[in-house]
Amino acid sequence: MIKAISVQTEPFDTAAEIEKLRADNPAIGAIVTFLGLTRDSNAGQRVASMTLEHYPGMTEKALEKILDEAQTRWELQGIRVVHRIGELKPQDPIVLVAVASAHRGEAFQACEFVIDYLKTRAPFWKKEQTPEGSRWVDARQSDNQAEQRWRRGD
Amino acid sequence: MIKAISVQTEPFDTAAEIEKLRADNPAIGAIVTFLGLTRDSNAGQRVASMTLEHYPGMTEKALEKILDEAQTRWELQGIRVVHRIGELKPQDPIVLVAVASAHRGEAFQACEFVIDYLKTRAPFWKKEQTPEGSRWVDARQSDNQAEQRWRRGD
Amino acid sequence: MINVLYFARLREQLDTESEELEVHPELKDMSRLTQSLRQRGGAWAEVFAGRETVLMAVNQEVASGDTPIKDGDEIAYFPLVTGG
Amino acid sequence: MINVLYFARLREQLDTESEELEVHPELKDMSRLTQSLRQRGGAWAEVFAGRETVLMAVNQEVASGDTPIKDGDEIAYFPLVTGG
Repeated sequence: MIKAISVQTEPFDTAAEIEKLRADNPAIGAIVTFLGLTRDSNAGQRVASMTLEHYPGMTEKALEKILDEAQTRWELQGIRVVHRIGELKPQDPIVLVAVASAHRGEAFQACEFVIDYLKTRAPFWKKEQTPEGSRWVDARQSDNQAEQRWRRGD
Repeated sequence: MIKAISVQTEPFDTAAEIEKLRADNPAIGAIVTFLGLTRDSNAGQRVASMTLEHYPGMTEKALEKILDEAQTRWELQGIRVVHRIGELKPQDPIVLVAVASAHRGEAFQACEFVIDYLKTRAPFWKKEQTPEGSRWVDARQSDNQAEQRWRRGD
Repeated sequence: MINVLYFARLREQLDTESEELEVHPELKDMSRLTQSLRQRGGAWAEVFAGRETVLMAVNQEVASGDTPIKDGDEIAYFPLVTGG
Repeated sequence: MINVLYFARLREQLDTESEELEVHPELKDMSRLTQSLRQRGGAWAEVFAGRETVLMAVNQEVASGDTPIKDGDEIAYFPLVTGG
């Protein structure tokens, strides 16, 4: 399986990422992508911009682990994850998870698994700039619940 | 909610479809897309090419209904569906379902719902050209099961 | 008159893409129409024997045996769908 | 020596991005290290008081209180993650 992880300040090209995933693999029947975008409000407050901090080195290791886990759970042809850091404006893409497999069921599940785990296990932190100053974003209980759906007996 | 349905012989541009879905809507936090591709084998046999037939008029109505149903079930910002007809080669994109919403849970569910319903309710038929002649593709039991997951008491 | 369309495998088996039929009082619903098609014998008897699922639509909406037929309707018969 | 990193809200609260510390026999695991940081008082006592979840990593792997510390380790403290 082809795995690719990128943590970058530059914008990414969703179409190019999908192309790289498809490249010359006629066994792929399904590609599911999740694209996360910056919204202009959060918890009822306007967000003018957002700064994304991360833990270089650990981020890549954490993402690698998540992709490895996805690979053991489903039969996949490839996964690509791109996550931006630095300053982002509303409507800017933040994260892309693209998963390829022969059939759609696996691709949907693996894609949602990867983003759910990324949200709770990869060391990224968001700070929002609002009209009332800047604030660190609080972790969401719903993200925790989303992650726990995937927990096994282990 | 913005709905767009296209049934066409020409290839489509996944990136352009995503752009149209995002266009100027800062309330969108998640876009989930399903891209279906032609594989080079099916049921153990090589597939050289495939012809997609449909029922003009009814196809669009059936898709419209599916999108309306998705809209009543989840809070969505937009859905775009593009389905190709005519002759397709392995690795050619067949179908794109792109769903936008504020949060990812809705987008994942609605996207999978739309493709599951499309597979069992929209009047498209595939005919495969194989080394042993052409054959109509049989409906899959797994597609039926996928659809039935979404059934409610009604 | 009603217009009857056949798609995909059915179109090939019956060697018919569409046909116009008179509306009789006996063809008051889809099950009656299907029965009359089956009675043509040959490929028609085979296709409508009930061994393979045949789906029906009236005016581009999925129909069942008791869906009524009226003058001007567009009727369609087709196999299970396989798009996507 | 160990290198200790602080991220996001913690980095700001402690006004410290990273620091180098000597490895003592008493700092044999993460709970001992956390305890010694808390004993610095002020913002340190506040951050490590246990009111808010503080996550820990040793050599870029998630750690817990009983994760051992050895010379040369890279230690990190950070809040719950909010990426994606």
